[in-house]
Amino acid sequence: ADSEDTASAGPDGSTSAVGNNLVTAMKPLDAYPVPTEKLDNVDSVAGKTIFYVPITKQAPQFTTTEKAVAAAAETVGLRLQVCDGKGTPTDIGGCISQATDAKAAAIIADAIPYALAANGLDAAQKAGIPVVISNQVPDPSHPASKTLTWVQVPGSEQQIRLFDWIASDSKGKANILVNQSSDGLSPASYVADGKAALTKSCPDCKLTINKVTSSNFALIPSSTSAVLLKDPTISYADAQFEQYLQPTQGGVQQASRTDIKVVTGSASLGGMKALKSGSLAAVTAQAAAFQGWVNTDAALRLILGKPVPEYNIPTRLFTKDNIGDIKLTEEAELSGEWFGPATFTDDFKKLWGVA
Amino acid sequence: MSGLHDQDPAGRTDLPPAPRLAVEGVTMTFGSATVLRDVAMDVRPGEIHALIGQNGSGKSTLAKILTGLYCPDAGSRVTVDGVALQLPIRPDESRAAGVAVVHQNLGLVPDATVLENTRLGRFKGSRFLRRIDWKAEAAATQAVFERLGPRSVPLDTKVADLHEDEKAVVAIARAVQDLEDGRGVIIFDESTRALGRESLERFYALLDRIVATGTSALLITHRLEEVVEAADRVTVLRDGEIVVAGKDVEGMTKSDLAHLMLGREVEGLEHRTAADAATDAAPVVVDRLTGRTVRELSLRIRPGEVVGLTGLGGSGHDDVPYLISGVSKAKGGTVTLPAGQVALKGLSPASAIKSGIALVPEGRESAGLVGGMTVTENISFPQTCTASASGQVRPLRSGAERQLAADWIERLDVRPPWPHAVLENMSGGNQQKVLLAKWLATDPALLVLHEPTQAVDVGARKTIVEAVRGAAREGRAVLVASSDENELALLCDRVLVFSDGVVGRELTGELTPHDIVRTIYTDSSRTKLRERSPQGAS
Amino acid sequence: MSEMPTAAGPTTGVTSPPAPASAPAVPVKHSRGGVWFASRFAVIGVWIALAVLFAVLRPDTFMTSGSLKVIFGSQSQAALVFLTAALLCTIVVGEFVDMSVASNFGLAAIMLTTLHVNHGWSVGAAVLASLVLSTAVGAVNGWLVVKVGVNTIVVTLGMGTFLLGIALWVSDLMPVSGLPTDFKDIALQPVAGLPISFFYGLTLMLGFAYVLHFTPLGRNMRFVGESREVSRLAGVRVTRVRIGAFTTAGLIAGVGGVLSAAATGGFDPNVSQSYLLPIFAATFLGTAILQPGRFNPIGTLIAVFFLATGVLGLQLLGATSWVTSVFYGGVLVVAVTISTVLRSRSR
Amino acid sequence: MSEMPTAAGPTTGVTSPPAPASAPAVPVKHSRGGVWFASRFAVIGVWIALAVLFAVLRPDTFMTSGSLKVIFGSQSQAALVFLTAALLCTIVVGEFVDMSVASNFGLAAIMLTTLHVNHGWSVGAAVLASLVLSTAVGAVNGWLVVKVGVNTIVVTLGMGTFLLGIALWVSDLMPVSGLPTDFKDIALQPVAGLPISFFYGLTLMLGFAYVLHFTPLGRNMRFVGESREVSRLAGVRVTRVRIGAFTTAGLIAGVGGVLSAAATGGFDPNVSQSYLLPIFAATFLGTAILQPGRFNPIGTLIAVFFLATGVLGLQLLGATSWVTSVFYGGVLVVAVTISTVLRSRSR
Ligand SMILES: Nc1ncnc2c1ncn2[C@@H]1O[C@H](COP(=O)(O)OP(=O)(O)OP(=O)(O)O)[C@@H](O)[C@H]1O
Ligand SMILES: Nc1ncnc2c1ncn2[C@@H]1O[C@H](COP(=O)(O)OP(=O)(O)OP(=O)(O)O)[C@@H](O)[C@H]1O
Ligand SMILES: [Mg+2]
Ligand SMILES: [Mg+2]
Repeated sequence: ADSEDTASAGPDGSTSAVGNNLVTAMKPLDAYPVPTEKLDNVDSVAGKTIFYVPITKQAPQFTTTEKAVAAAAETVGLRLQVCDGKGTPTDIGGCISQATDAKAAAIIADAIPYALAANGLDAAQKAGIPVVISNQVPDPSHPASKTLTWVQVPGSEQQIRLFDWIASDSKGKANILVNQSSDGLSPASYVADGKAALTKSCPDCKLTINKVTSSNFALIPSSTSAVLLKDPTISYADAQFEQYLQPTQGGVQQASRTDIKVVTGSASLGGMKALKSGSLAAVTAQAAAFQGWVNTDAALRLILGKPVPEYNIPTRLFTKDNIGDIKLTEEAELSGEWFGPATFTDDFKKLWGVA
Repeated sequence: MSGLHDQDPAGRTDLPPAPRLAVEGVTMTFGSATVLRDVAMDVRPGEIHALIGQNGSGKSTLAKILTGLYCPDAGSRVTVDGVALQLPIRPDESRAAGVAVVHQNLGLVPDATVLENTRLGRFKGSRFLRRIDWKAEAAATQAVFERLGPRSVPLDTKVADLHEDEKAVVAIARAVQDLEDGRGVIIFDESTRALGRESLERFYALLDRIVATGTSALLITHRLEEVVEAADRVTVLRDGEIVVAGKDVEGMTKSDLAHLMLGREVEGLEHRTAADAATDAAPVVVDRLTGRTVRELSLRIRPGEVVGLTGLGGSGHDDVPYLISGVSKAKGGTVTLPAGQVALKGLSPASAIKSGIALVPEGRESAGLVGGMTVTENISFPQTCTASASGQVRPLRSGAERQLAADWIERLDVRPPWPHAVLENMSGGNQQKVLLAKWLATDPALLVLHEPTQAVDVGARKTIVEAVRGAAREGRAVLVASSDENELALLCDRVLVFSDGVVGRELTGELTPHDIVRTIYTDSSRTKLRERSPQGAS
Repeated sequence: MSEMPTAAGPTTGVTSPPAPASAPAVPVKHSRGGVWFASRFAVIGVWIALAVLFAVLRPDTFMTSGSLKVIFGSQSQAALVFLTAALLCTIVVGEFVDMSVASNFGLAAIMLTTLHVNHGWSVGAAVLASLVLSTAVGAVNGWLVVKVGVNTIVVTLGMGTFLLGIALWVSDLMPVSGLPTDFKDIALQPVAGLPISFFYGLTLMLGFAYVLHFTPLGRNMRFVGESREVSRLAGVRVTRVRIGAFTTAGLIAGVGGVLSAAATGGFDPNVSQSYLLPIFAATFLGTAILQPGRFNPIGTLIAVFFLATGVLGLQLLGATSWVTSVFYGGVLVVAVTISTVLRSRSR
Repeated sequence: MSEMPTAAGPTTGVTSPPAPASAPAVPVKHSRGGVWFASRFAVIGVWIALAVLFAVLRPDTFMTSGSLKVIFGSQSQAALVFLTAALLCTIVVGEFVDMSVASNFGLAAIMLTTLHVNHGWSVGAAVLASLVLSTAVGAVNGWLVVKVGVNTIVVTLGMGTFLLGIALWVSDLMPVSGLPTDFKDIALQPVAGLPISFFYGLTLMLGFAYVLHFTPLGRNMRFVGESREVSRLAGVRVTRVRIGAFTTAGLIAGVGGVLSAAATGGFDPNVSQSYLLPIFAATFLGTAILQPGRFNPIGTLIAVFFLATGVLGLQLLGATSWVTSVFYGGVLVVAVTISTVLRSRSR
């Protein structure tokens, strides 16, 4: 991609509002937003077991979170039990009931739509086991309660950041293709929020949505290029999640549209490297490691019957301008230093009085 | 042979009015080809009725119609014991009506037990649990075998482990178990093709016992001597049309039958011209060939000589072809050919072929030819497949191939004479010719054949015999392993008779089927297959 | 040329033993030496060994009633049992593996849920409809394969993909849920500490085994699997048996789908394909158990729980997902290879 | 009992034709009637009709060089061509479908990328290593199936799952990328407006067809596929041919993997499995083209592009993913069914 002239549009004041957003979006945090309410007699949970159930272990993001949860759990003497949802309702249901049977202290369900394991999750809560659902938009029919909390993730924010960048990068006249995941409801709502913001920040920008699903990877390239054929003016392609990145690129490539800039959200190390190598124009990432600690914190608060605060998982926009500032190693990814000072682990420990 | 004489002719004195089986106006069309044209025949109670005809004349088709495997064209009528079966005949209906078939290759599952094979399709489940009562099944089976005579077959052995004629017994037992004595008709479609003389005699002893009760038999076979010796009446099919229906066999000779089948004289079949080969050429020498049963077999075959190997089943004569051609592993021994000496231990088929040994195996479907390929591809295969590593990817010379195939089609009078015909659409007899052509085309120094004329009609048999003898005349050494004494008598200059693994006797000079059989069963002699009863012939 | 994947290698040489799929149901003659024994029970031995190993490594977690529940009571095992049973239906009559069972399973689950949730059918009606549907699918498969003579893979693979599409359509690509919670009891009602669906599966497989080994129907099925021609000549209604097998396969898949929809309260149309590999793995691993070289229900059942044990143990040991794949693949190849070698020895 | 999936169903109805794997390679006696013609070229006709239809419905988008590029030049088609070729290798020698090709393909792609990106190997060395690896995998498959006599599905399915695990392990579950951009030219270098990988695929399939029909090797392969015993007696080294087929399949899959890694600059280990169904679909659809009832390279090649055309067209019409699944499944069943019926007529 030849984007010398269209570097981050912060400096030239044309789209200043957006520009400022971008500048902040690309900056690392001064400090991670660790909750402030202290948490007492955490040591009472020592020896208990919490379950971490990612929808599938075959996505790197969850591996990072898992490691973080493991580290967090260890600090308070919780035993961690990981169960792979394998993406199928029966396996997820199995994991949940496994946790229920094992009288788990809490269940952290990552990226699992409540609908996918409704019975299991209901049963778990009825058994008094608190459930933390992260990486999902709260399901109105299952509001937060004493036994259920939703850890909001900045899915919408990431989408908005990406669109902001595209808006400024295209000087306000982008035509964007979004390969929107149709696995669950949350992805759609993220894109919807992004779109709402885009229409404000960039009235002339155009948005095309192409629904893709992980069950049909093989079809993503051709559906992508089909859209590109239909609308040759498309200049940006956004693979909503990193797992759709390569099929999306394949689609762009086979439509032989070298001019299109590809971006992706929820990027992990792989996406970062791709950005560095120039095959991506911009990515957003969310602090998966921090999220692990937040999930644990939420779990602890539910276990101890304390109110759960509003968490805020940081996200950061990376382009070729700031990708150089970070270390592209697994350690760096795990420590969370991509997003700001990686001191939140100690903050949490203090918070829990185990430091 | 017991069972031949202990029958009472009185059993068949009263003839029921209705024929056991009556077929009228049966026409069968496959797509465009009409295979049976207005066929009408009848089988009387208690008779053995032979149905003969050339390969592809429609015998099997008729049998398949009677058992409901094929549905004949409209207007066909089939009645059993006076009761008309409505078409299409359903297999179970025809069975209920009393039509039983013993299939070409006996239709047994080798790896299932005798009991399972016999009772297949007739298992009874208990009332509620639908559980098979094995005791009852075994009892029922035992009863059938008792009806069939003294020889007992162990019910829980695998059919694979049975002797050839025991297998036949099982197949027959399955067929007859539904027929109560004195009713029904059993159809044998080339069921006897694989039986050696001894087994054949047992078979007819058994069959005689069955028809003695009044049950009838429709016998499809290519062994005319079976017809002459055992059948009461004969019906001849030619190209799907009846030539003669229900003619008394009494007094007919094989050549009469052959004439009826082919519509022309087949002369010279019986009489053999002695080998007139150049004896100065070096002979093919087999030295101390040893296999599983065969022990230390040594023999020399002059070029132009046809040597026969025979013996009782399991005597080892039918292992020799496969041992010599490296198909099954020999323990030791050598063959000396013009090309040089070949060690048989660890000999691979490839190197055997290279050194001039060609094997025409038994069982063209399994080991001989590939049904899905064309005649050309099959005939030229031994040449095409042994290309050098580099030659493997050089283009085939299709012109030459077609020439070769057309050549042999013409020489062996293969019908239909299309080089591009797909093999499985040809009749067994013609397939057999193609198989022979395939190996003659390799111009071997030693030609080894196993049951070369099994289940082919007299016409095809004549062609094949002449081709083999012609090959010998061209200076090849020929080895024929066979359990068919007629075949041996037609082909061979001398016959080696095996008894458990070694050559017991050697027959030379004018060979007659009679001598051969007598030497095979030194004790027994070649008895007539069956005493024809006066009524059956009337 | 039968399409049935004989569980043992192809029989080449003239002298080589007949395809083992036809090993006699009645005890065979060759002496039951240690090898004979091993070829039947090796995998079960490994299973126990594995369990012991995990118990030693993770006494506090693995040695709990909880993990027993996970291995035997989990919904994914229940689903696998039904799916493998459906697969066996057609395999034993000599058809090639029915690749549509997974999608058929998924379709039934989706149908049930959408009919009830989005179209307001009563649960009973919805259940009935989805069962009828998946049975019909099986019948269509059978009709195409048996009557029309289309290749089995083509029919079932095509049908599978087709049904996946339909499932995605009716559910609008989204996971659906919202079945009444009390309905889940038909699957989750605990009996002797395990959800009832475990006992459904157990009964299904035992019944299947009984039919195969002790009833005329089963005997006929085996023979049809061995040789259609022979069976037909012997008067078995081959066509009926085969179409029946396909139809039953559809029904069983449907029941499985209904049960897991009930258990989870909904279903995700996107995922049914992901069951294919585990089903195959379990079914073929089953050929290394109890009746080596033969597809047999009990062996398959054991295989399902064997694999579940391994996966759970590995998860308790904290293995990542790739280890599970390696385990699945490795076990399948190694176990069947060993049993093949042993069997050829014991002949 | 051959494990080969004969492309048409077992000959069931009594009057039904002989097993179609044995359909005449060369036109036979029966006059080449319209039916005969139809059974060979129907699908091609439908393909053209489909193209025309889309062209009429979407003149502005479908009638563009762009869509031609998508249909013929896309990397996923290139991948499919290589994968189907690998599949055909073993099918033509009478083995059951090799279920490990997809994972083997993925493994090669991942290996290449990780060796270069994470372990700093030179691209050349990495390519070589991954090709050697996937060829070795093929050889192991062959050894297990042919020498040890383990069932083909078990070996290849197990191996496939195993390799998937390995690929996930080496890539740490992550999509890997970062191959030098100029390296992508070996796959994307445009030739006559299409990426060179299209011509690789074309050459591969044409070469395959040539070998199969015009060389002794191909003749041997087909005979071995039809009957191992006949081939053995004719002096063919059957084991060698069969193991060779497996090994070649591995190599071809590896090359395909390397090319698609080169094209995308990396690979995602999770997607390789998603190729399985499309491969099967194309390969079996190929049996309805040119040589009805027979697996044939050209037919398969056409099938790949046929499916691509349909999918693209539907997507241009704005169909969502469920439509494409329905199309895939529907076309497969309908096309093969029709050609089966026509074939049995034409005898
Ligand atoms: N499945 C079939 N499709 C088309 N034609 C067939 C079929 N089976 C047999 N025929 C035709 O029927 C004719 C008679 O076949 P049939 O098997 O009855 O011969 P036959 O009398 O049994 O020969 P043989 O003595 O060798 O057994 C053949 O010429 C063949 O053309
Ligand atoms: N599928 C088929 N299509 C066309 N003709 C066929 C077909 N099958 C058999 N035939 C014809 O049937 C005749 C032979 O019939 P069949 O197959 O019964 O062999 P056969 O006569 O039984 O040989 P044998 O008696 O040696 O076993 C041949 O003329 C052949 O052309
Ligand atoms: Mg016949
Ligand atoms: Mg015949």
